[in-house]
Amino acid sequence: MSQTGYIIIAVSILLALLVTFIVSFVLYRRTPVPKGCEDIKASEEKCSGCSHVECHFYQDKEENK
Amino acid sequence: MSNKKKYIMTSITLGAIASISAVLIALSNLATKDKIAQNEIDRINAGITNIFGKNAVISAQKSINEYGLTIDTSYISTVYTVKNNENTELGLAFRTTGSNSYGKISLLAGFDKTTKTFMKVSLIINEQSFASTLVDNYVNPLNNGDLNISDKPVNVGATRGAELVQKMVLQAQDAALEIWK
Amino acid sequence: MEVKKMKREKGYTRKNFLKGIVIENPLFVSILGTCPALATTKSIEAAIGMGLLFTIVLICSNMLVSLLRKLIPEEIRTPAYIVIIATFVTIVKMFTNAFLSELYSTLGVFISLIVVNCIVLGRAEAYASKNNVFDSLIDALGMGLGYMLALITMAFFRELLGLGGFTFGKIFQFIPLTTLQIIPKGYEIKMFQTPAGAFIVFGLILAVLAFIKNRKAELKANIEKREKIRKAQEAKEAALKAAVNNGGNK
Amino acid sequence: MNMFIAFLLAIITSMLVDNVVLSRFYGICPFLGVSKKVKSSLGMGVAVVFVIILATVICWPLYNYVLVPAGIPYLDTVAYILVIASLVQLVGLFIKKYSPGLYKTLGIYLPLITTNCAVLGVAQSNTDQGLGFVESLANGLGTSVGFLLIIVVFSCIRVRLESSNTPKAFKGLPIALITAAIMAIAFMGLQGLFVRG
Repeated sequence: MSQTGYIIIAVSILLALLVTFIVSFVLYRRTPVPKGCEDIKASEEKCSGCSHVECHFYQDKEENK
Repeated sequence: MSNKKKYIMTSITLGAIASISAVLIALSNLATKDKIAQNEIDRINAGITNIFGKNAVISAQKSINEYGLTIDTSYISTVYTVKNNENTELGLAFRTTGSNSYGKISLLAGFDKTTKTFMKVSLIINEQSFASTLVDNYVNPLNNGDLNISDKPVNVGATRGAELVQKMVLQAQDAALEIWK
Repeated sequence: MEVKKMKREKGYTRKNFLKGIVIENPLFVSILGTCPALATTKSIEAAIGMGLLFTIVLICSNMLVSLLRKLIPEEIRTPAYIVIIATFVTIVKMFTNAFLSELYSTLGVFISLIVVNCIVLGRAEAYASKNNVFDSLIDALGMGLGYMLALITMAFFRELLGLGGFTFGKIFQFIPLTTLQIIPKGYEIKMFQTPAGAFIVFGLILAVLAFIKNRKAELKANIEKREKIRKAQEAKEAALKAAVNNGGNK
Repeated sequence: MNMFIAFLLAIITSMLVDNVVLSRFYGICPFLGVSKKVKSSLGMGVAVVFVIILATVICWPLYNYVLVPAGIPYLDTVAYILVIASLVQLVGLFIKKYSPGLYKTLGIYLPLITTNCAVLGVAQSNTDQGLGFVESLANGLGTSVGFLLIIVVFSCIRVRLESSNTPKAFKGLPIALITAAIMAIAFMGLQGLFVRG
């Protein structure tokens, strides 16, 4: 297999990975939350994506306030 | 925008982002590829001159499995044959890499051809958490002869790292002796 | 989009820059990016190196994200940002490996971990996707500098107590090797160079900041209380005076 | 037979001796933010174990059989973050569709795993150190179980911490960090257990 053959395979695998990531990301956002779990809404602003340290930490404080 | 048009727009933007990043990475790779390779060569040459002296030069470079040795050579990756400028062979240098829970070590162990003994070790990568103590208390004394390679390193301040270095150098020593047999 | 319409009051850029350093310091206030903070602060040089690489990635990703903010559809923001950040991290990794190979081997895996660093993704989503390129650049500079200063404070204590002094020139080889030994060689506490020391230094710094915050809150509360008492006294005196006048002219 | 022993040795080493959180500092973000409810931190830990193992199994061949022969090993970080992110979304999709009960305990933590330093850290250091497939699998398994162990232990301690009267300035995160330091010292005692490799 020539070097360019390998490069084409590698690039196509990476693109396939990118597409699966985006499709699964969109699908995950679109599937409705299962019936019984609407209430466990983590405070979206704090727990969205990345700022999760406060998400757990302050979430407990809010509960027992 | 109709649904279909939205999908086309999204895929175009994502395609643009992917291609921008591919171009940026390819460009920076071109800019840095040979510098990285050069760094690697400089490191090896520095190690060789450190062990065999100023006018030592690498004459041959083989991977360890080309020798087909019987002993375990899990740490060793490449073997360098070293000559001086009058083209007489000085000895062999073994590139060994290993890691323990404190981090990775990669070194060059040099062996003299005439006396068939261990000469010096030169660390190339030393990511041990107590890296400087390992060099001060074990590698330097080993190189200037205060410590013998076979006796067990004890209370050296970085004993784990010292044991790993010793294991790698002893394995290289066995390989050297078998090659010169 | 309401940020744009708001008239840019004077000094918005200065405030935008300074918020990253003090008010919203990414490490000590919003407690983000803790993994590299604990791991790469063994020496001040490593902290400066990590801070610089981090700032470069943050600036580039913030600018590209705010450049494309109108094109990237709302639904797939995060994947696009992750790809952009990963690209810049790879580029920075290559250049560090080529030109600062000592820094590359010291930081090791933590250069690649900038991809999952919460500050970069957080700033991209929270700020860069809503503001123009210049503001995003200033915000990135502020955040990056704030993070680097935080790393340097951590590294200052860890290296001073752990190794007894500061060495420069080991990572940035163009500086001549200088060692500033403060605590004599045998008396340093090696524990501060180990992970446990990192936790302790980080915890103590957060405790000091919390103490200062509580103290400030208490002072403000005292001042308000005294205000209230003074007002109440004045009201009483006024009422007394009024009563005396009524008594006088009956 | 000694393959199995080496495998077990590697697992126990990366689980106890060289614990991912306390000595290599991957995964500090969720570790500091772990909530007091042991059940939810257990759920978080299990999800991370599952994702780390899957990530190690996919990332190692991806690096050695796809990126290296193609001569583009520098794309490893981009490839790994794509693998990990899509894994997290696919696992999330699967749980959302088929097991609402699991989603109840695990639901909000799943998107956080993408930004968990441990997952990318393990995958990246496996290939940086050039470990073999079995070794990196053992490393991944040991590291993730170590992470789970530390998360659960720490959430139990957090329960006691809340009820103890810590000084006002230390309440919350600072006292948690000091406790983590003591745990790190305790785990440092295990260094003498045995040495990997």
